[in-house]
Amino acid sequence: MDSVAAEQGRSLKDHMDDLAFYIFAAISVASAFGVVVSQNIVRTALFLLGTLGGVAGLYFLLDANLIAVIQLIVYAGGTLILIVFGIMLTSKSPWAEFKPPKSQIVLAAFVGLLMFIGITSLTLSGEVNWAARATKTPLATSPKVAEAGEALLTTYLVPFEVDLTAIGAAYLAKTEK
Amino acid sequence: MAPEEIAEILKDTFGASITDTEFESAHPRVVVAADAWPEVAAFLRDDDRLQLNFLRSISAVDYLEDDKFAAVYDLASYRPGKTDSDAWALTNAVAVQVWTDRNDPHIPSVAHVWRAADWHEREAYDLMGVIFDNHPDSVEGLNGFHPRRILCPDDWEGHPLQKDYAFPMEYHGIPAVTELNQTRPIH
Amino acid sequence: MADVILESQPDINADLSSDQIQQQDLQTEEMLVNMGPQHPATHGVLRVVLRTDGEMVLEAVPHIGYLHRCAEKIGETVAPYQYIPYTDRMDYLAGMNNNLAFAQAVEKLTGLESEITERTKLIRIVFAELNRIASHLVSFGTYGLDLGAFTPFLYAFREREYILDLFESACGARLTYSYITVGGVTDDLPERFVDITREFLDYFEPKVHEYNLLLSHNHIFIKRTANVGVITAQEALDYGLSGPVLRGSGVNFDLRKQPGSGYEEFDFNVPVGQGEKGTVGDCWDRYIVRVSEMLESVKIIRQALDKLDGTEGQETLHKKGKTLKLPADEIYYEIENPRGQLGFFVRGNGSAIPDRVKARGPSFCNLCVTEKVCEDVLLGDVAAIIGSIDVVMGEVDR
Amino acid sequence: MASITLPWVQRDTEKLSNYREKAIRLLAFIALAHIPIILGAWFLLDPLSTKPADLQDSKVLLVPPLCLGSIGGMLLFAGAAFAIYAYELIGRVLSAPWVAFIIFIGAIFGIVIGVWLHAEILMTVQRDWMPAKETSVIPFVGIEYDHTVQSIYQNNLEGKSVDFPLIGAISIDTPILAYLMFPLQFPLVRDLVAVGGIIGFISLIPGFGIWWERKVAGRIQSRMGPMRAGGWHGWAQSAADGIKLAFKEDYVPPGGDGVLFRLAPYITFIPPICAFIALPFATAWVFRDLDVALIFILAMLGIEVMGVILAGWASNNKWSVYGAMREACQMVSYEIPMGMALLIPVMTAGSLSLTGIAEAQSGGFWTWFVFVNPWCFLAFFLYYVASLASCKRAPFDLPESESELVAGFLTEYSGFRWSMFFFGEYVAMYVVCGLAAILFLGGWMSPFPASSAEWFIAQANIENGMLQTLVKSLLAANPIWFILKATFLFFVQLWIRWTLPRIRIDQVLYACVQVLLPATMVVLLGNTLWILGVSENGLNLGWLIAIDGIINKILAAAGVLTLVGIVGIAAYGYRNNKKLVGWLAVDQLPGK
Amino acid sequence: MSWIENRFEEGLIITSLDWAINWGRRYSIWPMTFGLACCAIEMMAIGGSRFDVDRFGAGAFRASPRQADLMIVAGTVTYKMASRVKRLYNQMPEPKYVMAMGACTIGGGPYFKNGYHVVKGVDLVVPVDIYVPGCPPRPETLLEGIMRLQDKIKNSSIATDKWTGAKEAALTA
Repeated sequence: MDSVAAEQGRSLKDHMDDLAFYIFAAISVASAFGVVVSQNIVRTALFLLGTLGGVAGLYFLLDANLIAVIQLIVYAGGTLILIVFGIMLTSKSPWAEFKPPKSQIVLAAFVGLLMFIGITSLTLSGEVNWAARATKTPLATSPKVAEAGEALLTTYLVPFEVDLTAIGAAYLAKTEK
Repeated sequence: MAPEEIAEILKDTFGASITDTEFESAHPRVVVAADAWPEVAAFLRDDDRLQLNFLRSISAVDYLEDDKFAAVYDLASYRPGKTDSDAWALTNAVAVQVWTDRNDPHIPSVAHVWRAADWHEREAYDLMGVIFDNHPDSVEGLNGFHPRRILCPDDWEGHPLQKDYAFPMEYHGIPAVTELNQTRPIH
Repeated sequence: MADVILESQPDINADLSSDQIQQQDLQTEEMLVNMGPQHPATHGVLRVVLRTDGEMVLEAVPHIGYLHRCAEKIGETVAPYQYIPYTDRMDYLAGMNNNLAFAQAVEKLTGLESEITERTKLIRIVFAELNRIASHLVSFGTYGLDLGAFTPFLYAFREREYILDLFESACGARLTYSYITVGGVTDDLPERFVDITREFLDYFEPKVHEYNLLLSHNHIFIKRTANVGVITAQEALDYGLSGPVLRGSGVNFDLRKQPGSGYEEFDFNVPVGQGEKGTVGDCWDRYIVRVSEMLESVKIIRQALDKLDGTEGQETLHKKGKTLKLPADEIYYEIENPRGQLGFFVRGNGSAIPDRVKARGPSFCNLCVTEKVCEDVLLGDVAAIIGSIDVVMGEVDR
Repeated sequence: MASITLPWVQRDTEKLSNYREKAIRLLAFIALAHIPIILGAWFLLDPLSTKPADLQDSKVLLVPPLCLGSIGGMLLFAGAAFAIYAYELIGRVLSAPWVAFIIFIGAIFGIVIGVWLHAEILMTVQRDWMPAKETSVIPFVGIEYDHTVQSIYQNNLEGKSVDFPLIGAISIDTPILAYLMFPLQFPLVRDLVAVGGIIGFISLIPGFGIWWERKVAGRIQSRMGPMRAGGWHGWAQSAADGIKLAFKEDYVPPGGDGVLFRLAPYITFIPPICAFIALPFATAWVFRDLDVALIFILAMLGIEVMGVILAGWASNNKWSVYGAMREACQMVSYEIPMGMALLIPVMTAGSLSLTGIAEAQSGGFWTWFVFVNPWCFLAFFLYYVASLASCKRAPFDLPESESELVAGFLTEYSGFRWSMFFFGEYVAMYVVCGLAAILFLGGWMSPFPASSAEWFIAQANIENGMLQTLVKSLLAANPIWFILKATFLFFVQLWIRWTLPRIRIDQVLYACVQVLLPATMVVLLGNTLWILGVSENGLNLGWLIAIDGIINKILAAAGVLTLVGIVGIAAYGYRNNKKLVGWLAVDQLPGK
Repeated sequence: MSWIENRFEEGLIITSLDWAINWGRRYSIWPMTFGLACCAIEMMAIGGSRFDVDRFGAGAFRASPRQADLMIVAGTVTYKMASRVKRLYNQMPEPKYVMAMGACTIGGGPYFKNGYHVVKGVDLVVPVDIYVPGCPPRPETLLEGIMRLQDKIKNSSIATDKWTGAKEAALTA
């Protein structure tokens, strides 16, 4: 990244933004790693909360408030609790531990390494001009919720309807207990 | 109906097993032999003249001098009034006494006749030592089954209300302080 | 705190065959749980072991004996007039009624009953009924506490303080009175006692309607108690229940209405459970029987107070009470205690000290029905059922 | 660990008194040590000189701490010495009647006025400060700023004065003010000051809330509640509870997961505080005026559930896992009706940002959304019930359900961790009440219409600028109105808790799924149709608009009636406060 | 010991810290509902409106021992109950106090002579701080007991040698 030219024009705010970005990115990556590695179910749930929170933080940094908040509500508030409920109520007991046999660990590590090498070589090789791609399209103001609402109901009406019907189906299919 | 008439009815249905009656006392009672007691009890409850459907209490008494235990069953019959608004009546209240030997006290249980007898018999066994046979809540003891203890802890030795009962000196490490001047332990 | 008996920790990683795992997963774990002797709703030291499957209670086994204070062994070592304080401590919410039961049993046994003056009988009835109101107030308060409503408990105790003031002016104690002894009443009434009691009754009567408004007809309370813990009349008689628990199941039986109970000349009616809010014999019925009994007791006390005015100057304590010789005979006598029929079996052997004293505690008999009623109920209802049976542990364990 | 009986130990007062002497001497010495620093600083830095050469920016780092800070330090230590010296007097003053209450109300007003002054200064800094010629840069950090101390002093302070309503004009012609106002131009400093205001207010809520709950419970149960803990009406009761809980034994159940056990209170405690970021106290008084504020607060209340589950699981007690599942299930299921009930005011106001919604209710109390149309009226009650359940309060409070077997997921918690859970609960309660106040009761809008402010100013012809803003804020929009409304709804939560019995867990879930959810959906549908019918560019049905006006009047009247009724009953009860029937008290008994 | 005790020598800072901590602990003693018998009714009476114990800050009757710091043993302790009393005492977090309320709890009371199942005094089971006599003690007596406990807490200290010295003195006396 040709950072030399941009050095003078960076105000305190930009410094803070970079710092915040690195923090949130670190949180997400670390807890994602934690989710994979930890053997204790509820710790995985907690790490999942960390990942989702980190990603929501990144959205806030990009001024995409609506998506960030929806991410927080739907993922951190909703699906995470459902996952934990699922874990708690079905497993033999909350103290259940995952102990994957050795062979699976080796295979997973190998595939993981392969993927890691592939991606890093691509980014460092320089063919892709990140600066051009990462030009932050200067939006006049952060996308207003109202515009998102209208877009949802006008241009993207069909996928929105599909969502509603899905939720409706789920509700109707609820078994009569 | 008076206890005497009840005794008459019992005598002519069961004859020998009603060993003796006691009416001059303040607590008129009929004495029934131990082994015939469950049939007499079922009869007392089901006979339509008597209908003794309420077992008020079972008191176990220790006769140390003539080496016997006695279980005194107080029974009564609750009859509903004419219309359901006026009061029920308590009629033909009678007491039944059953004697058992003191060193092998066995009385057949009547818990299947009146559900109330279940806890009273367990208490009589626990405090006095009278063993009620085939009691619904019985436990395998040293010599055969006996009702489970209800008031004292399960590992309590002896039956406290017997006249010749020696108080325990300590229980689970807690001293039974009987003399006044024993000082209190400092923790 | 309820101490949880943790089943042996299931060895999760034992290599079970696949269908075992399948089976083990489906069947939810049954927990053996202790509603510990230290019961939060201060019902005393009752321990109920519950076998629960998730929310449903499959079986509730009450364990008692944590307050067994050897009252019957002490009965064989002290003279009757010395045993009165021990009867106070059996049902410590209705001390007067306990004293009355034991005193009348001994008087009947020794024939002293004929010499009891009219004034003593009336004083005994007034105090017994006042104590019934106080005891029902406590049960009303703790029942509200069981279901999570804190305020009725405080209002009940506020009213009860007046009754305790009246008792204190008469006999000096608030809870364990030993006021009614063998042969009469320890000392006569203070001068303005009668009109202060009348003023209390006028103050108290509208309060009961206030309680009905606050708790009895509260929709959440009804939802928590109607159709919960139903006991049919036949079961009640079979289990030997008595008092408000029996009357709640529709059996209109009250010892005070039977001949020879000393209440013949008072007219009062006996409230019986009609299944107003649910089926006959549910928790709500037992509760409403107790609350309406308070109003009936107020009626009895008013009539007794009017009769009391005419009996000034009669002597209230018989001299022979202390030097009594018990005949070599036995007696079983019951009276209507706020919780049920409290009976005393007293057997004398000619000397001053009785040979055997057995107390038939109404709570002892009422409690044995919990095993049957608490099957397949929800966890929250166990507290409601035990609260509606209104148990005092001093009387259960004696 | 063998714990021993605390033997009866008598404190020897003589040793204590010489400790006190030593403390007073120590503090007095430190206070005196400040004087040379003050003299040196004032002599060397010479802050009062107005020559342009002396007004360098670098002195900003030196003047405030050395010149002013040292004077403040001296006063502080001298005050501490005096406090220890005259501690009986201070004790008696603090426990005198009404003193504590005045201090508390003073604290609230102090925070409000402080933040208001800060907002005024910021307004002036942004609006009418002329920037210096060229932007200069802070040496190391490389951040430019365009107001130098010199430019601040010369452009804004020289020769100017501010006329306060009562005190008259005060001249602000001193360079020290320039030094002090210099940092205010940076947004980071402004945020820090705002955070200080919010944290100050949040720490007041549990302290005041817990004490108030015990007093309200006492009053409802015809007893006094805390009386001794700090003199007048036990005002320091929450402080005493806090101190005791802080120094309790730090117990972590051995079997459970220690890390999660320690982490759970924070996950329950921090989200409600984060919710305050987006909760506006007045138009400009919000930390970040997110346009998705409403959903952000809902999200924060959603994360709290995770803390409950962790607490339950980590306590290594089968019962707390069981209790935690029940509570989590209740809180999650009640979020849906709560969220839907919030949509209705959003629909009527047409915007998701809370400030926008509050602005839409500025025309007097009859324009508040609770009275606007019948569907909003219903939505208010649905929302309130759902919010009770989602904060585990009142009829739905399963954790403290003593009558059930175990105290839910809080069984193993003791001491300070346990009080963290309670802080979180009270802050969440206030957030929920604040939301209800903004969405349905017009937030910081006063019951009088906004126009009444100008009318009053015209009548009383007030010229003084400051006084005019004061009147305008009182009659039109003022954070005090928001705090009053939120506190009233907080009181209603306390009121409900001490009157209603508790609902069983299956009834709780039945109420949510079968009753509250369908009701909210119906109200949602009703409201959309109603708005469609009433609004001009919609169907614009004449008859519906007429009905809407009538219903609005009826509901407003109903609102006024309830308020008057509550105040009337309270006054009636207070005037002839039905005391215990006097002559029955013990001391009037015969024989005395 | 709670995490702050037994760490520092007595001194200027510690005495002022003592004063603050003792003030906090004194005015917020949370009793645990541990009613056994008749004394439990008088304990409930002090929670009532007339003898309101909440005035002293001690009104929050906590059900679980984890959150309580005063155990009022109100009623006769029997042998069967003694193990429960000991277990509940151990479950309470450290700065905990025990108040033996009533004659039965102090020394067996009316059940001293023939009470085979009664523990003759709860101090055979748990260390007791305050003895409140009476059968049952009047609510005013119990409030007096709580005030005496407050005085005891007022004079306690978190410095180290305070206890070790006092304990030897108590043992040898």
